[in-house]
Amino acid sequence: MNLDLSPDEIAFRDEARAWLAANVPAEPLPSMDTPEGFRAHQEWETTLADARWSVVSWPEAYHGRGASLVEWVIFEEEYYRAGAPGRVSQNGIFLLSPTLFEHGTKEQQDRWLPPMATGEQVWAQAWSEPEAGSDLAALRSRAERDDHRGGWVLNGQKTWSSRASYAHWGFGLFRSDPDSERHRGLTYFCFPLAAEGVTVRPIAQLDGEPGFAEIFLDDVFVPDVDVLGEPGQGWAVAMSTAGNERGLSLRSPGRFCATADRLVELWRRQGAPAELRDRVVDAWLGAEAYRLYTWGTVSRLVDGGQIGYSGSVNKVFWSDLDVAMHETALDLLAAEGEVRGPWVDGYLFSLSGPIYAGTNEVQRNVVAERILGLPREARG
Amino acid sequence: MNLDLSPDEIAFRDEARAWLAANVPAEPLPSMDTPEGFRAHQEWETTLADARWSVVSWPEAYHGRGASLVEWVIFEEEYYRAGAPGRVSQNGIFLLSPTLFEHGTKEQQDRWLPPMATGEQVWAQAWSEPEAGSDLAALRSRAERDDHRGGWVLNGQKTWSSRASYAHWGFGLFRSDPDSERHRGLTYFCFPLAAEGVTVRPIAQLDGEPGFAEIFLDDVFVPDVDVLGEPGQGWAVAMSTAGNERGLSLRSPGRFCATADRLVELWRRQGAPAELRDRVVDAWLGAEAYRLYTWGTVSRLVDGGQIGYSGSVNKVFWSDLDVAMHETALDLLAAEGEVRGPWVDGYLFSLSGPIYAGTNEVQRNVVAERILGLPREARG
Amino acid sequence: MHLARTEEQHELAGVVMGLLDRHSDSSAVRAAAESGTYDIRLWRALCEQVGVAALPVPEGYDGVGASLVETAVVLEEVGRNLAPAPLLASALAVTQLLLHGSEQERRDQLPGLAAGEVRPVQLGRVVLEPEQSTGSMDQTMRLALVDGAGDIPEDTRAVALALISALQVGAMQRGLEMTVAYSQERVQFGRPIGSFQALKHRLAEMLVLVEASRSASWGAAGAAADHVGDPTPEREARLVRLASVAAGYCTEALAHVATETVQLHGGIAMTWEHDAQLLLKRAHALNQLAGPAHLTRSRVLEARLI
Amino acid sequence: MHLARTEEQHELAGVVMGLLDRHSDSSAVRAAAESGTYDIRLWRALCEQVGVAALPVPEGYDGVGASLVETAVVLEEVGRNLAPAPLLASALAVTQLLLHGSEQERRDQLPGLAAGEVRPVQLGRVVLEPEQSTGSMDQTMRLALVDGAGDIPEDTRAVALALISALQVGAMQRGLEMTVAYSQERVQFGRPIGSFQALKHRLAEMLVLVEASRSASWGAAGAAADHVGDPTPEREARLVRLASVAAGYCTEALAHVATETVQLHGGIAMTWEHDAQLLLKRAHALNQLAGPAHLTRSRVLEARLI
Repeated sequence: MNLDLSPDEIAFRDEARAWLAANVPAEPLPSMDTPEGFRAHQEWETTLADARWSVVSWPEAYHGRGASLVEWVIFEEEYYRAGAPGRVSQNGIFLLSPTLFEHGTKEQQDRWLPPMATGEQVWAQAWSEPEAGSDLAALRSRAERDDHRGGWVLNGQKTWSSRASYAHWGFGLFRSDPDSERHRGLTYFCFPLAAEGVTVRPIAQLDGEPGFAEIFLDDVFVPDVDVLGEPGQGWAVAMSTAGNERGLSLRSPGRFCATADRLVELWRRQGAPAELRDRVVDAWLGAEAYRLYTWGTVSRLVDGGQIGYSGSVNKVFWSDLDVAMHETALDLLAAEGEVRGPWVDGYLFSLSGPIYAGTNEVQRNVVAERILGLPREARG
Repeated sequence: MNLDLSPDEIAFRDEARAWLAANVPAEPLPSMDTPEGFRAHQEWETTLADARWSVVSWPEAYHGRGASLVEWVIFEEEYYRAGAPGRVSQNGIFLLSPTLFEHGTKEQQDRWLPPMATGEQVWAQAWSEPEAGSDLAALRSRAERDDHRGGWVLNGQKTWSSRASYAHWGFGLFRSDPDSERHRGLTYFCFPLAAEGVTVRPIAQLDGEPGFAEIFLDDVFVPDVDVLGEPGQGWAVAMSTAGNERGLSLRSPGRFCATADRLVELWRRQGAPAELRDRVVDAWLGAEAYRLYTWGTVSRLVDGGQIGYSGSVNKVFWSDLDVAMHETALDLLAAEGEVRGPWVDGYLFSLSGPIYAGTNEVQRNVVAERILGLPREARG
Repeated sequence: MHLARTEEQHELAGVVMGLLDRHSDSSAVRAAAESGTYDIRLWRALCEQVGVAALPVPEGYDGVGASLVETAVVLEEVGRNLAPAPLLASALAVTQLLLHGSEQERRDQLPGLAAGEVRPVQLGRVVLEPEQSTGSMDQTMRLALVDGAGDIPEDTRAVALALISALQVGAMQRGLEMTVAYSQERVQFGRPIGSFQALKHRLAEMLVLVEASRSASWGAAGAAADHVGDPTPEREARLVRLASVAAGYCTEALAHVATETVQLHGGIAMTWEHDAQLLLKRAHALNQLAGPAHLTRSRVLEARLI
Repeated sequence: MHLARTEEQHELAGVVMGLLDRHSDSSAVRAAAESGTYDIRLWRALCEQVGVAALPVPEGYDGVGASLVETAVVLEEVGRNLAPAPLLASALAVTQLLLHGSEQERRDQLPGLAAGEVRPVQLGRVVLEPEQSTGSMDQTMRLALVDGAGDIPEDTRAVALALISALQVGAMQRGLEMTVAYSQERVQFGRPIGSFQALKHRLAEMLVLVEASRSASWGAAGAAADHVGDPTPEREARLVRLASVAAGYCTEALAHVATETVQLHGGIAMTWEHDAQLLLKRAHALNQLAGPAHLTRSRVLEARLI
């Protein structure tokens, strides 16, 4: 066990902290689910990129700093502690980019990574379909070969695509072999949301803002250069980085520690009611424990270990914690909690935590079967 | 809604209350899982029976008072409020007697009910088997026909039989048709635990006392007069009264209200710590809600309704509540809770609540499938 | 001792359910919520066809002379439908007059209330059916937050808790029904998700909570009816006790049921179009009205119930 | 920043596990528990073959000069085995001398402790390894309850919490392993019960708690080792913080894991013969040592951690 940061890490942390203190907007940006908020968040990404803070773990050639995993976690902690804006580019930089680094061609990397790093191009995921939510392998959207034009023609419907209403590119899996079933015969495609045949229909979310969208694809042509990895290998391509440690599977603890701190503040401001004391302390304990758990995972990775299925443990941990913290906040606010405000918005958002990026039910199956070795259930 | 008792009910309640106040032993009896405690509890049953309080809902001919369902619940509330001893005869009077009233011959009723009411004969259940716990229909103990002697020969092993070490008679299901499977071909038998071929082996429970026993049957002969209901119809016979309202499926709320009251007292004695306040109030609220729920069920039954599967709701409700109350008590006791005492004993006992008489897992399946109509699971 | 509905109360529930099915489907609820007022057409139908506002008003004041139990029966259905109907405020105004109004005030005001007049009513820091509602998370109930807590007699407050618990039980029932239906339709991994045991057990827990809450709420409604019908200190004490039990139990139960409704629906519950969000917000508003769980627990101690 | 065991620490854990497997099976644990003292043969083996008592004692006092992290590694295995070994008391006596003893006291006492001498140590109202133990629910740890809470420096107390959390994590690990194994073997309704999804999800929750507790405990052990190795106010502050996190988190987690272990085993867990009862009682004793959940939470506030 070594609880100290190295001198280099301390220097990195101090630099990040100083820059954030000087640059984080004093007022929160408008919600990134609104058109003006989306633009404001894009601009913030540009500000970050100009100082090389938007993608610290990427190579320097692509606006990064080649930061180590430990540095990345440090940066994330500082970022949330500073109260910096949410990352509008998160689907691109956390979900897509690991796949792009591993399976993309040099041409694709050069074309897509720089505008992703600067916030100029925002990427939307096109994973879920109406009948394929938890069961992603049930997807039906299809890709037909067009040898004549040298590419593929996409048809189908995708849903739960965050901020696709405003984003520029989509990425997702399509069934390229019509006779295939489940995980086989899928191909990973990237496509501009402005392409001919693409229709994006916003879905108003809990708070009424169009945070999600459905994407309808009607004979959308995608050239071969926009296929990621080998055709037919889409599932393997997507899964190879599904547990990528810098992506969602290692959700950085900074966000939850910051929420816990705000909750403690709120509790004091409300007169420190004894009856809610334990729940407030629990929130703090949970966030600290999550932080240590993350550091434990990082240490294992640094030692050459694999993240394996512990991303599922992580997911269950942080999403349940986030809901509990927001519920406590609303109870503290009592009648005020009925009025719209940051805690109410945060609460509605927290409820999506156990659902998206693999529901907690699916994650618990993964933990039970892959980590504990319990028998699989018949799943058709 | 009518929240008042009728004048007759008030008179009944007052009579019970007065008798209990005058007769409940000042000191708790020794544990009924010990030989001397068992005897003391038997004597208490005799005292109850002498004043016709041991089986208030039975006909007068069998030591009862022909009490209504409402009166029965009133009696139970008074009984626990008075801190009266546990019922050593409960398996007989709550589990077996409803079946005996419905399916027993007049001869069987006359022979078995009176000594059951007086505590002279204590009955032990012989339901579970080592490989048939939650899945009762998997039982293997068998009964072979002996036409010559006019009866059946029992062989096999039963387990989790409460207090069988001291009891006089056993009752349970045996497979009388060797070619049958699951629920079919079973017969309901009663047999003296002193019969030739019966061996009772005590199982020490959590606290080290032999509260349970295994019953081994080795060529035990049971005459036809000791078969309850038709041979081969055992499952139907047992199930017809499995949800009997005066049995375990309507566990009377008195016990839990009394525990909640003791918990509140303990909380005050420990200085009313604010951090445990909500859990203490929750216990009280839960017990009161359970009491109202029971009254709701009783009212439905009085109106001619069926208890149906709400016994399962009941079971989940009271057993979870009982564990929560005892956990809170141990937290209140802090280090003292480590020392053996009534709360520690109660805690260990409460843990068996979610397990026995149909585990809460099985009960939740019943609620989901029979009440909510969700699809059954493949169960082999 | 009889904690069950009468035949007539069953019928009343059926009539109200039918009326709400016709007049207050999801789009009507949404339209009213966006209008910034309650659903005026629906309220008129409820008053004219069922006389819901007149139910708790004695016949001598142009009312029906039923009891608050009947009001609670209707509120349970209103809660289940999530209907934007001002029955809670209406019944509380009537209660306040019956318990604490002068004969003159009753004569002046009860006939109008029986006919469906709606006026602001303050409960703690929240005003029901205010002149001007402040933006609240729930838009199917009109609420405003004010600075000072209004002064309200203990027994009126207890009646309020009893009636709110009827709305809470209705909302829970809706959450449970919605989730059971969804879990039977939704197929994932080749099976309806309602066949997965983990989900079944969570639905079973929801049912336990709904059933227990309903008994608690019925008990409180009975005690409210008894006391308002013929106030005595003994009846008031029983009302305060049973209303505290109902508020304490139903508040926790509804919070759990509403959250589970959202979680078990998955992504679809995260959308504006789906009624799960209406339920979640209604649950939140009702629980703030009853007081969050820890405040309902404070009340048990303050009222020296234990 | 490195929250992981070294290769040597992994090996140490393996050696201790092997030794416990050989010397401390269920019947040995029970025999010692009934003897009214710790398992003297086992303790001798642990001291002579692994030097567990000497681990935290500096070389200058006849010790091994390892750190408290190594002690925590051993405690996790001892916790997993439920072994009646007095390592916690032994390590706390060493800690107290290192942090607050005079040089003379160290010279006099550390060599004996390094060789395996065991003495009573008081923590709050509980005495570990007392001359005379009072009847406690758990019989695999020797405890006595005394009237006055002993006076104990803040940093020693924090080390105690860190080390107790290692025992707690070990106990949780045992509960999880026991339950997973049982659920794979036990067949009901024609299937191993571990294939029922509701059960799988409960086991998954247990794993989440065990893993999170382990990280918290390792952090606390690291902080304890740093501070005891070279005490400074900064190190003490970090130790108090991380030990409070470990105690707060592990206490709740162990209570849950132990209860689930009993519940998921069903009737068999209700018997004396099955080790589930040993685990339940050990869990209870450890949580009383760390302080019940609400007291560990008080400490977070008292220490002004938030």
